[in-house]
Amino acid sequence: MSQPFRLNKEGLINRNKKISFTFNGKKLFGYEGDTIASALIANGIHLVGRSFKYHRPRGFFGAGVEEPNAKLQVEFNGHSEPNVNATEMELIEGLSATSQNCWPSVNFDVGAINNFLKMFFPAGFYYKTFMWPKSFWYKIYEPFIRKAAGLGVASIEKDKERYEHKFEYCDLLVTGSGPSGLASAYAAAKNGAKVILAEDKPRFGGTLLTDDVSIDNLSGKDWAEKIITELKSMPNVTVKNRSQVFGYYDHNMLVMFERVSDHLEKKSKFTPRQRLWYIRAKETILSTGSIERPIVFGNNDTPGIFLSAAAKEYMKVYGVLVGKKPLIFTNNDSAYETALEFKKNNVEPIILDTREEHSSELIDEAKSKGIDIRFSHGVIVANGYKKVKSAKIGKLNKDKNSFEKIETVDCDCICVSGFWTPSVHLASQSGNKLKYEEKIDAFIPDKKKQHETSVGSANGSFTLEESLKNGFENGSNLSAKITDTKTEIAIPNVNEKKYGAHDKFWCMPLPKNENPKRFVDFQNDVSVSDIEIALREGYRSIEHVKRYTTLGMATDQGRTSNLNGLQLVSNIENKIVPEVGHTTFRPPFTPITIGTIVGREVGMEYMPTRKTPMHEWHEKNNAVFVDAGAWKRPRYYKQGNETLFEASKREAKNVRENVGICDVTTLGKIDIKGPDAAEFLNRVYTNAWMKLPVGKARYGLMLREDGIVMDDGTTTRISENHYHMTTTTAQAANVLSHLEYYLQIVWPELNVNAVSTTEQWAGAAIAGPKSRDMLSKLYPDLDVSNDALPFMGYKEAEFFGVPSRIFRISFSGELAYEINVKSDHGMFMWEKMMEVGKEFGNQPYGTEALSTLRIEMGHVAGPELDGRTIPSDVSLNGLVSKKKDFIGKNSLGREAFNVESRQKIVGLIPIDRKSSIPEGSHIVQDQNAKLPNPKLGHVSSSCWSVENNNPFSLAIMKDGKNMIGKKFFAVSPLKNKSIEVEVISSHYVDPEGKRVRS
Amino acid sequence: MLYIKCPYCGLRAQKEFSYGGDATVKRPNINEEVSSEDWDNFVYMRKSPRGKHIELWQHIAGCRQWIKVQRDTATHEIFQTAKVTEEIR
Amino acid sequence: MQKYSVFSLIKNAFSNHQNWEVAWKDPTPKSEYDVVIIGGGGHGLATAYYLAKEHNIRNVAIIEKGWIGGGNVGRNTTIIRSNFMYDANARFNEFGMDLWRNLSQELNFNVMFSPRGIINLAHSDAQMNAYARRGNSMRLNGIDAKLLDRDEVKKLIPMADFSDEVRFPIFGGLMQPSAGTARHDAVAWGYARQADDMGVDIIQHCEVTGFDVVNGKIKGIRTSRGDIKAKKVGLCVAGSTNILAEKLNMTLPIETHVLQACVSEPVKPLLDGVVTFGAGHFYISQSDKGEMVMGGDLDGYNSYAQRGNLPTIQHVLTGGLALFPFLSRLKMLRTWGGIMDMSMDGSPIIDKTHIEGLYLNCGWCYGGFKSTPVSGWTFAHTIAQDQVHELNSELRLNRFSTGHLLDEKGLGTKTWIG
Amino acid sequence: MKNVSALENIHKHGLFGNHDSKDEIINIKEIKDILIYQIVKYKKSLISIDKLKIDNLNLPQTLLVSSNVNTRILWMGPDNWLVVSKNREIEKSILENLSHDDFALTDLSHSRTILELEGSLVDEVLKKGCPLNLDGLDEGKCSNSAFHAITITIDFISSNPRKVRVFALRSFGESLYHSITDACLEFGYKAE
Repeated sequence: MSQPFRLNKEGLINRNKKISFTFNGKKLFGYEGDTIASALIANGIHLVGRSFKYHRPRGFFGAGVEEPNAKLQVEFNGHSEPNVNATEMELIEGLSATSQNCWPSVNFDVGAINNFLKMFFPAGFYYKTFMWPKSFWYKIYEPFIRKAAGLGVASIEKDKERYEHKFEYCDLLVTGSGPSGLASAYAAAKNGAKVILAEDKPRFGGTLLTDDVSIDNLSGKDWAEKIITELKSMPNVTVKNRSQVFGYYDHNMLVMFERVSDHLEKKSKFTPRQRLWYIRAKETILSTGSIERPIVFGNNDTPGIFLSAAAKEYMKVYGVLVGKKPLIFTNNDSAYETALEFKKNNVEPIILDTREEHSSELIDEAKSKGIDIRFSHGVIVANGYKKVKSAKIGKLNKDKNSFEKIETVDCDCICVSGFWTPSVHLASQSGNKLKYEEKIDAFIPDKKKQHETSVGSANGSFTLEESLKNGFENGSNLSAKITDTKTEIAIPNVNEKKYGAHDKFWCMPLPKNENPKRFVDFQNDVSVSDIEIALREGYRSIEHVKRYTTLGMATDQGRTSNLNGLQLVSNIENKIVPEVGHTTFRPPFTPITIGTIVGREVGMEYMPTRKTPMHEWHEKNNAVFVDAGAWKRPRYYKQGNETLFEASKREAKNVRENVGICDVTTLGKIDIKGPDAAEFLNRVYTNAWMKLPVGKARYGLMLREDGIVMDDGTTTRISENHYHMTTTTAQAANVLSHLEYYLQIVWPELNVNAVSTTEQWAGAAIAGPKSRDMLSKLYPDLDVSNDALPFMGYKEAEFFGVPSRIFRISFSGELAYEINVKSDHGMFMWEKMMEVGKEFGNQPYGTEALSTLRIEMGHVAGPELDGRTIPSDVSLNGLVSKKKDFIGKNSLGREAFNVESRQKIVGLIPIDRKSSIPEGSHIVQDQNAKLPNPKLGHVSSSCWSVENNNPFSLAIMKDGKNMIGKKFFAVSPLKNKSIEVEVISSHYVDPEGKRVRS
Repeated sequence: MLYIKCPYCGLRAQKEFSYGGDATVKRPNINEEVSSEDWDNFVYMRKSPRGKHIELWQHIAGCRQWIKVQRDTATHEIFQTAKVTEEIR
Repeated sequence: MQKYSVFSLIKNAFSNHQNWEVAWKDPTPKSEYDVVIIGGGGHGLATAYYLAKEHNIRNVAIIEKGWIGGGNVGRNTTIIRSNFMYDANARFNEFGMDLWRNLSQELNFNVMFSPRGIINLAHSDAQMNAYARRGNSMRLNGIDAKLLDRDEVKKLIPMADFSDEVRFPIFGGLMQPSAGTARHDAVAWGYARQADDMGVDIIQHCEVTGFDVVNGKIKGIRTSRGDIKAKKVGLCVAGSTNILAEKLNMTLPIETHVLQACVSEPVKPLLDGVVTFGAGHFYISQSDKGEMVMGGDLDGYNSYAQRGNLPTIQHVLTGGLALFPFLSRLKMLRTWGGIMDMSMDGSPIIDKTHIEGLYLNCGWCYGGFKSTPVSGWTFAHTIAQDQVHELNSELRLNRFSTGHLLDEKGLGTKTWIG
Repeated sequence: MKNVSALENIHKHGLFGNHDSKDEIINIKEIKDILIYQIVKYKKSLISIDKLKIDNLNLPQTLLVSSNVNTRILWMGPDNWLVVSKNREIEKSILENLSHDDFALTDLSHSRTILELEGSLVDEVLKKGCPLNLDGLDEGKCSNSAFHAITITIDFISSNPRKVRVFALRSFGESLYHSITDACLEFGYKAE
């Protein structure tokens, strides 16, 4: 199989290694070092896709990130990926590429009917139609539009690749390894700076790889290689290819995307696919180069039309001809280099130059080589549907608005150059305002905003000499400021061709009665006439033009279209370009895989998992876990075929009848120490703390400053100036931060230290009527009688040889204790409890049983303390001191917090004593009332009361306490349930709290 | 990602901090009479200027100290950081 | 005014689209208006439209610092819903849903309102219960809501992660089937075009530099294009509220924050409605163009920069992959940020102020777009009648001192926590 | 067995990841049975810390570590240190030298998981999840930071060979272990 467009010798590809791949099912081959694009062009394939709106045939236009058309669905490494840029993706063995957005095939695409109806689909047409009849929008129009949406197809398979991150710091980050970038990096490296040099492409050197220049008597390519080799050998330099700096964020944070292994045929199992680098640089050199912009003409989207520099790159880098009968259409000298390159490869180009006849070094050389140059000429319209076959060209009049002569010439490709646009994206992202440079008809960076310094063509310097000088100087000066070392480097001698002035010409006029589409934005099918319509309709701001026409909003983000769009608007609006302004440059510079942005925090690693020291025991004993923030807590311990309901009922019942143990390690614990600890607690909690004796615990309630309950828990006075505070699992971290806030900022006069000891202690609650019996077995030498260890009492004692703390506190409302041992002893404690507790019928219980126990006791928890309730709402106003001040006190006096009808906590039981009331139900007077049906409250927590063997719920209800004894309906329209309920006290079991004191 | 100079630990990635809001809001003194209006202003009212803003951050994955940061809310430029006990001009 | 229809489109096609009229004019400001609306965003434009249409007040100007629709109406993730728990918010937004349903026809501008539903996913029973509370409240308010179990969710979004390798499995979700999306820019343009047609002056590139307040009464405004007298002035500037409030010596219960969003490259349709992840801050829908439109957390510190930082995007997309692992291979195309006026209870403010003739519309937090029509409708009423409508009677400024808060999330005043 | 460390059942010995024919891999081990005390000087205390010694070590300045064979004292924040010691008598040494009126002393011995990493690529591993600037964080320094979403303390024990200890709250132990070893896989690691 021969490659008809492959040159014999040229290029940097490895001709010794053939790589086979398929395109639209056809087996082809290329060489190592090819991109998909270069390999296809070598095989003479140009038609690769269809445009978004009109489904026009599209080929390649560029040779890198600027490519607007050649986006393919590519399958490699066992995965299919949409919208892969064929000009960037390197060829690997077995890759299979297919065309997107076409059906049944790219050659015959039914969607192309749009192209013939395009007169009815101007910019914004969808805003004007599809409105009648109304229902058609939902049923017909929109589904149809949606079906046409999108380019490629996203696979819904889980991605098995690894994506990693890296945080890096450096003195100087250089973005782009063209001449100015290499020079900057080299000079900075010689000054001893820590340098990172990033190159987006696989090969270093940028334009040095394609331009016919020499530096210090070396070819550009050889010089680049020499410098890179030296940089690589320096320990203070990191050199990265296939790495694009795509975002310039605050405080000189730049983000780089490294393609680590997509180009590798075989890679190690744990090598990441792509890597995201967060690079904090002291200084940044933006040597991002420039992108050639096209000249707009009729049917300028036909396959076979290229940017002229891309055509040159295909020859010089890939050894590929984009055509054998090229037309070169230019307004400047740089395209002459492309023409000369064709000539060198024995292909005869015709140059159409919009400028009047004149002379320059390159023009003279082209002339001397006998190249056909036609001045004041340009392409009016390209002919050919799926591939350019010929072009109608015209000789422009003096004003360049009409033609003196029109003819048709045969060609198989058109290489177009409308001069160069500096890549100012990163500078703009940095906050740089940019300024319009008349000389080059483009924006360049203005005064630096952060630490960005643009050099070379990214800064509008288009000669090699200037770029190198620029690079060496800036690299040296910026790094010298950091390293305090300045190594003199002689700026090398340069041999390059001198360019003449370019022509400020960007769009071909149309002859009378001809109206081919002249595209400004290829991928989104935005033509000159679309922009004209937008302006005609009053969408005059450049952002309005962009949004109305979708100019520059495609996946190539308008790299080849933005400036021409601006020119058009400025022409029509009669404004100069800087007055029109530019649209915002936002990261990323090119689309970045979401996997790379996320990195390794995927699947089970989405969030860290916190486990208690007894976790393994729970796992081994059939615990079903529930997520409590990052913690895993046993929800219930499954026996046999038990359901959640059955198991939790069994566990709760056992607590009420015998004794159970529960892992309460996750509750927050904070050690509060210092001479002012009591005063501090007194301010933090709503209740009084000054008189709590040593060895006693107290329940406390904390508010936010807005008066809403923040958290609750018990705090124990361990010694004179030492308190042990507990918090809920959910609020532990917030409470610590909250305490630190007040200690450090609001009351720095208080001599208190607060530190989390949550992880120091493993905690187990022992609850149930037999818990004291069990406790006495656990502590045979300790007096655990009600007198010696009363409710809210505290003791320290050895637990089978390890130190432990015993708190007589209860969440379940039963006689209960909480034992803390140091975490490494947690498993030992738990196993000992299981062993010793056997004779008392001890069983472990999970959070579900715990909920049941607390609900039927009327203890509030998360569902009641939902960030909207104040103490009186949940019957905790008894804990609110009237005498002293505390956090949030002043908010409690507000009108709405004190109205009689405010919602308060109550208990609910179903009249039939059978129907469970779904949580989230609302209480209504009349279940059949017309909507909106006034709500009197909601059901916050429900359980099956194991004490009374019927359902019981807590509800927060308007005027709650006065409703006790009345009947209402608890309705859950979502579950189609309406249950008649009676309002009772929220303390359903043991309302006097005798058990905890027993 | 912002780069915040902790007055105790030096320049650190934003990832180590958590935000605490306007540092110029001053809580009324404890045990002191305060009018409802002043209290509500403390709890709810915010200047939220465009430009220089003095705010609190906590170096939560660091020394756990609350610090003051003077930052431009439009450009994110940080002019000064200080301990909470220090004044920012 | 030219009527838009398929016929006008065909007719114009044959004249090469040379005869389309401007959608709105570009007038020079007059010296005096009955009402000046500051802010040419969705809410301001809608307010002007309803002032003209519902209250026949047509001597109205909209003063916009930049270009109309350039603020949050052009920067949001286009979600429209009324799935609120509090009656005040629910009824307000459900009234808005009715306006949305007829908006394309009413404005003769296709705003592409597309009710493909929103699903809020739950990842624990506790979350299911919280959603049940909200959904039941919606139903009792006459708003559609469905509670989905895991299998029902799976049928709707089979590409979500239902495997065992997931940190927070999906338990179910709350769905509002009638919720959806609309084409955000079209909403601004559609209102602008009709308001302009009824006589409203849309004045772009005109910055308000001050206010003329005499004896507690508004007399006019000062702008970069001269002083303008006005009997009434409505403030409708979202993220810039605090900047203008400062010029009025007012302090408001609002902090200004940036919220970022991003889109992926367009792919063939595979996600129908809007989905929110319940174990983190992430929401997603697929646009009619095929892009995945995604958003989540605030950047988390006061900001007036219409751009944000990558860690927030990373955090949001981490939630995205936890929900939809297939997103991993899609590419993020574009990110942007909008400036949010975060109120201290997360609900908006539409009210009169202590200055006679000055009206306030702000505090929309992340949710302004969905309320565009009803916000304009009620604000127009409040301005025209000099009193709040029943629909915004609980969205008043004094609720912060009375304690009648509308804190849907229960997060209190730390707006940056999201 | 009364003591069960956080990684007792997680830490598996052996070679993992892309270690094939590489000289430079990372050695990982769990440090257990070590005493950890937090020492915080109260705000109002007037005592000078310059002359105080614990196990013959000074209380170090910002981001520094004082160390001897048994004990390492890490600066954690202003007037806040972490004493990490194999010396069973360390509490006694602390109590002899620091008064309760001036200092809050808290036993945190069981509250941390500690991983020790050794090898020339250790920094490369840390950089995968930790936003710290490691330049200049050489032997004798320490810092708090985060690794992915886990708050950590890093004790830079030695520069040559590079050896660090990473501390995290005990309950995060498994996740930290997973994250760190996962970050090592690209290079290969040996769990001792």
